[in-house]
Amino acid sequence: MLTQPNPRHYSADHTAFRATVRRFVEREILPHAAEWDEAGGFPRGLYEKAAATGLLGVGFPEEYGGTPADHFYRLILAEEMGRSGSGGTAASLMSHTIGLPPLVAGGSAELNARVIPGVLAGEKISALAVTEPGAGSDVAQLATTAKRDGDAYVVNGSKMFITSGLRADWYAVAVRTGGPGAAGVSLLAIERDTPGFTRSELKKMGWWASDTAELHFDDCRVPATNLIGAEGQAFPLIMRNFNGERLTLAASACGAAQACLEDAVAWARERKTFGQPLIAHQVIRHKLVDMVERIEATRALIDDLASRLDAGEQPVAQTAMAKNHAARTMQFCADAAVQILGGSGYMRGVRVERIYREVKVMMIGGGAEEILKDLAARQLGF
Amino acid sequence: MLTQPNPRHYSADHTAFRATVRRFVEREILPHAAEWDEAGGFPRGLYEKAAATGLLGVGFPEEYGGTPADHFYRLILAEEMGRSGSGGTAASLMSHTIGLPPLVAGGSAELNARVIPGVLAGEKISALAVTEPGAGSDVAQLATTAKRDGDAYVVNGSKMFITSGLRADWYAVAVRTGGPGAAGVSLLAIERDTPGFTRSELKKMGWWASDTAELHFDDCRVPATNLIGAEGQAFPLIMRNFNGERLTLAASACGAAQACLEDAVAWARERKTFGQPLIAHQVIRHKLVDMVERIEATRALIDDLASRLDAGEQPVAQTAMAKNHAARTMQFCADAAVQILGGSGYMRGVRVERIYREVKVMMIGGGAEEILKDLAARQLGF
Amino acid sequence: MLYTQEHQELQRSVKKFIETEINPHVDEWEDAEIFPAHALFKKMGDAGFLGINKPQAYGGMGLDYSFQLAFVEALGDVRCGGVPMAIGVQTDMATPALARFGSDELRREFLVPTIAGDRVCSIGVSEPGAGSDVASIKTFARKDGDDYVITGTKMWITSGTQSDWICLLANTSEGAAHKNKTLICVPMKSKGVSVAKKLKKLGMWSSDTAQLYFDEVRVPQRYRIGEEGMGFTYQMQQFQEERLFAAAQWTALDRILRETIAYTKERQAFGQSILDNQYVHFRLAELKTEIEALRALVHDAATKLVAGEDVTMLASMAKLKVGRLGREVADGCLQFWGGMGYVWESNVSRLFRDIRLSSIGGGADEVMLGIIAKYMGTLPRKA
Amino acid sequence: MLYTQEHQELQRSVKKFIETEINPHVDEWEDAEIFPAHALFKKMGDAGFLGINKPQAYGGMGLDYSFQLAFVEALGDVRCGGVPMAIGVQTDMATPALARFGSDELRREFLVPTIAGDRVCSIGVSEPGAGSDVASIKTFARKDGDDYVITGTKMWITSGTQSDWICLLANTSEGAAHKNKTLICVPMKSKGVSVAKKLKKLGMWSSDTAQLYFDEVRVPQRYRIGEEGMGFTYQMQQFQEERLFAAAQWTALDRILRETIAYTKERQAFGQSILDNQYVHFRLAELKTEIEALRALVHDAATKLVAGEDVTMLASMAKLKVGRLGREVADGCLQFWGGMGYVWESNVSRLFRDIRLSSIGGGADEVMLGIIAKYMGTLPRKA
Repeated sequence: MLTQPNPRHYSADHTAFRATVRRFVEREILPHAAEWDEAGGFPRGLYEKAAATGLLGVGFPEEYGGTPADHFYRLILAEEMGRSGSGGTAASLMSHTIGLPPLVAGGSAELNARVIPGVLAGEKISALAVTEPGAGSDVAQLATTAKRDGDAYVVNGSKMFITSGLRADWYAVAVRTGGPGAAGVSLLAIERDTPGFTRSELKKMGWWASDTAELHFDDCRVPATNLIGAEGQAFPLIMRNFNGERLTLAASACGAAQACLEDAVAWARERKTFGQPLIAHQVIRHKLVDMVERIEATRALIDDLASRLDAGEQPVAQTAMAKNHAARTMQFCADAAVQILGGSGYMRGVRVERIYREVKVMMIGGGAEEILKDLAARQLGF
Repeated sequence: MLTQPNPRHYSADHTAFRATVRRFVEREILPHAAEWDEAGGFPRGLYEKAAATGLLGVGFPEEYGGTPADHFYRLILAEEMGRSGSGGTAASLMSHTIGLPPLVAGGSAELNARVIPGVLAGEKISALAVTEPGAGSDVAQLATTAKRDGDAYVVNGSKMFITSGLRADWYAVAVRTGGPGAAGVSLLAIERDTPGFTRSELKKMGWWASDTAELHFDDCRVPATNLIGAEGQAFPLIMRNFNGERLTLAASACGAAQACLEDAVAWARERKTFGQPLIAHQVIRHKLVDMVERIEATRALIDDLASRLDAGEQPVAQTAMAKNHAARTMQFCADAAVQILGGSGYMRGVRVERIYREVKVMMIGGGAEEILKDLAARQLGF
Repeated sequence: MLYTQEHQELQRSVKKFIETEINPHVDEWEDAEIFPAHALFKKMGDAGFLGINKPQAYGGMGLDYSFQLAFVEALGDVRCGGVPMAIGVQTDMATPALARFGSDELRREFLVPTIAGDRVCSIGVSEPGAGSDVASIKTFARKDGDDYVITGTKMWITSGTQSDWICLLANTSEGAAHKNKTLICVPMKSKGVSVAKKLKKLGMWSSDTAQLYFDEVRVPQRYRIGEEGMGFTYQMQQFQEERLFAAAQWTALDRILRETIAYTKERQAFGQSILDNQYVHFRLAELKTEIEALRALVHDAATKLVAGEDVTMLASMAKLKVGRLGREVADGCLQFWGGMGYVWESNVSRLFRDIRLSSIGGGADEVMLGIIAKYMGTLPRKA
Repeated sequence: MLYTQEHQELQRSVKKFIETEINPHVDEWEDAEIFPAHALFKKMGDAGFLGINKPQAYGGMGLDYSFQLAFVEALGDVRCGGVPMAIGVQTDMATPALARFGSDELRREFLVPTIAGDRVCSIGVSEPGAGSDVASIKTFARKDGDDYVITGTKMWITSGTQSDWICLLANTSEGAAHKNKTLICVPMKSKGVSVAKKLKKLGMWSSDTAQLYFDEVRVPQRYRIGEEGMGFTYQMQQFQEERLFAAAQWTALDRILRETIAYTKERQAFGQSILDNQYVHFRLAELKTEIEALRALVHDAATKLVAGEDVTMLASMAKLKVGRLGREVADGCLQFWGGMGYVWESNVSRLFRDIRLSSIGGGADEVMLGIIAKYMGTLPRKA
């Protein structure tokens, strides 16, 4: 239905990988997506299955069990996961894609060897913990403190909206080790069973299958060797991590938009009103074309971005705009699909209903739309 | 300010060609654009200058004086012409890009040798004449007749909204040689001084510098050797031509959008209100980012399309959607730019004022938005 | 429409009722995916809220529609969409035709207890195969002696698991789709009525929605509202109130807007309140502008309804606009709450889920557009 | 607001005037980029159209604002935006403050001939460096004996090349920007007044727009409207009528919508009328819905203005909405006319060019948003 991937970007290997991911999603996720959403979680065994299929290691170094890959593999993975229309499952299953990069970039060999291989094998779960109840996107203001005490840091504070926050084994936690502002921020790898570290569940509008939590640190002692990178040097790590996350979010939003299109087309073909199938109505056909047009433009923008990243460019503004663009496309397509499905689109258990509730997390998480516009404006010199 | 062209698509030769076109626009068009628009035309000598710079032959066969080129050269040409913000000048100057392709595809060697070289040399002007007063986009309904009489066709009827319609030397005219419907349509090359062929000027909202005309054929005798392709076979030629035109229109709309962005940024930096430059206002900065985001997505979509065309694909639906997408982007940017420039943006002589009046021709010409959605829906199997 | 002191007093008492009797329980009802309609409606009936513009002879207040609108607008204070929707079914969707065209006997039997809050009612129009396409419903009521015997399925029935009776639209003859339908009051305890399933929805959780199954359900013909064959006409007329009810929920949008202003004023980021960001207060001003336009449109329609005009086109326009604007306001406001807006319990997240129904239920946007086009004289004949 | 028979009669006579005295000449005036304001306004004055809600003592009809609104709405029949705009300057932009606060003597000298149509007036607020930012104007009127001596530049002055006097806002002292301004009636023939240039515009061609230059222009202080230092306040009040005038041009949108329906009904393509395409009649229904919402908003504001309320916020909202909706309607309709809509002489192409000014002139959208935010209490203090 949609155009095929552009051969200038996508090789046969990419295509084969896409088929692998799609098969995984269709066999292991889609049949359970509604049930897991209502249940508020998915079986932990899914991590090992994903690892066995080769999905968790994509883009990570071989020495830790990963498979180095260009950006298009990451795009494909995120897009196909997004097509599942179970953003909650995808977000928790892939939370290591935001939890591990700071370690890869800044962690000591010893620390990384302890943390990364288990995660990529699907045995351990990794999470990233930056956002705080009082600070939102404003990293420079974060208030969780880590005070050096002998060979450990003593951590106090809270983290908010943490994906995989309930079940993760390793948390990359942004803490304040120094003075105010960005220069006082460090990252610590914290294990789940650290005394004084507790978690409480958050109920969300969507992503029900994802275990999102508020984290509480009460005099937690963390070995100083768990410091990721040098003290006070975490801000650039976190910012770079955000850029990677935004690319992933953009691709998965694009995938979710495609899922909406597929379901809307299928329904419009089947459903009859006023004596003819919905798809025979001109405004429905035009709406479907509007969906395709937006998806195609978003896909082209993301492909462009990935090829630039592969070429070594650092297009921060473009990344921010691509995430905004993709989230808007997802929003448009989710709204259109629910409208085309009508009452059925409002019923739980239906993929587009789930996606509709997942739109706003895409427009808020990883940097809210307005924050990203501010960022892009600065980057573009406005 | 904007990201550089993606190196995966654009070679050093492309870049050099872009610089050539841009220089031509900046020296030969921009300084006169407002004046030509008010005067309702540009000097005929501009065709020869453009030919001498190598702009007219891009994408045409060498045997007729052209320079074969991939689709990116055509994109660059259209985009940079669009950046002039003088759509009228660009449309007439480049009217051979819709007037000649049917000849290249279907004309006899003898006919082509008579027509094409002079046009590519800038000595003669070529126009396409399909649309009629009563038929609009509905080619299958066209009513201009060409009745065979000995070694000539006798042509009667009218054509509407013909770019370069007043000054062209050669017109590729769609006529009905057979029965009703698409199968009765043929194309004839008609010379301007054919007895019975008259032209009347049309005044338009924009594109003032372009000579747009209504054509009248009153018992015009046209040699049968001027038939382009076989009798009754013109419909596919015309449709293919439309696809080429749409790509060009998309690129030039994208160029016009960039011109709006540039002028809006420059004005926002310079203009002070309420004690600070406009660009310091958050909503202005966000609006500029919105413009960039749309331009980037459109540009990526067009690049994607061109690379597919170079690979031999025939993405008709994507072409239609790209044209719609680009026209919307131009509309958004023209509106935003006039808004940012305020009263000054409403004044004639200002580039964004001109572009604002040129938006609708981009959304109507080459297939109106809704017609293209109908087309895309059919192509996508909806 | 300029509200008088009487209108304002009515709104004050409704709002006070909401604060004490509804809002403290909303979270609990939302979790339960149902609210206790009988208990709540009895209290509302006692307060006189369920028959404001219904005839005094049947327990109503006998006021004009402007007072009913004032009441409906006050419901915007309820911290969810489900409870107001069920109230609206009781007052503006299932009972206007009965009040207008029902026989005296029928009104005593069904309208009086409904206004008193002793009975909960539903409206039965939509079917699985005919959501917005009312003319094509399949439920049939055949005559047998003095009875109707009804068979069919009804879909998306608000309060369907707990209502006492349903105002049912059924075909009572073959023939032209606009002239073969009849509205009938059907007690839900009648033999053969069953709840096929309770539907789980994106939003409107506090309201129970059901699919109902009617299998040879026998009711006396005197339960018919007005004349046989006039059901389609009555229902079209009744839709005016239904659509104005939906549109009057602009007050819920306005409430969320106010809550958003309060939140963004308090919340700090990057050294200033979120509200101080120009895009935030500008965007909120844009949304407020559209809310005011919707309010003015609703009041204009209500003024004309009171003056006796047919306001089908204006009511359909207002219904269309509340659905689209509702999504925009919910989305725009939630965005400014960030993660706090995305958590399940937040009011703005609830509005986001609840309001999505407005463009689907009670005639989808596309149906409204068809009606508006028809009134504009632009609808093709065959479409 | 429900119009009475009197309102409708007024509208009928205005529309008849337009058909005989204005529309036949519009194309010619558009080409000339000016219309004969003196000749036309004299006829309008004779008909009583220039002082509908002005005091009878000065030649007006002394009716309430609802009649003025009815008049302004009837102007939507004029086949261009430029002439109504100039009329609006005469009736709703340059004279409300004079009528309200001017001395008896001043009103006899300036208001009477303006209502009679013997004099054409302009409103002088904007400046090259202060478009929407009224507080920061630089034109200064210093006192010299019994005179003011005025120096400065005014920009975007409607009828500026042919008006007889201008209602000028000038600083008359240093100090707080909201308390140092004064409105002064300045005869355009005064020594030192010159037309710096006639501006060529995207649209509104039939209306001449000028940049004016005031070089030591001497006028008696008795030409001051009301109290010195109150000019900013008077002008803000006067803006209410200006904005409602702009918003009342929804009737021009409605006219184009009707013309588009007629055209698309007649025009055939692909075997059916263009109107029969679902996207066409649906889109027109959407646009009509928004036009009705705007109409209701304008009438709501007018009702409240007549009732004595401050309608600055509602009028600003209506002004914001007419600019944005106007662009949408012009764009959407032109699209359905295709090439025929793009030709210069078409009414829809003229609306497309003319209406773009609505979001810029009389306070840009962003200024309206600032005002609305201020009334909502959401504007940051320092902004």
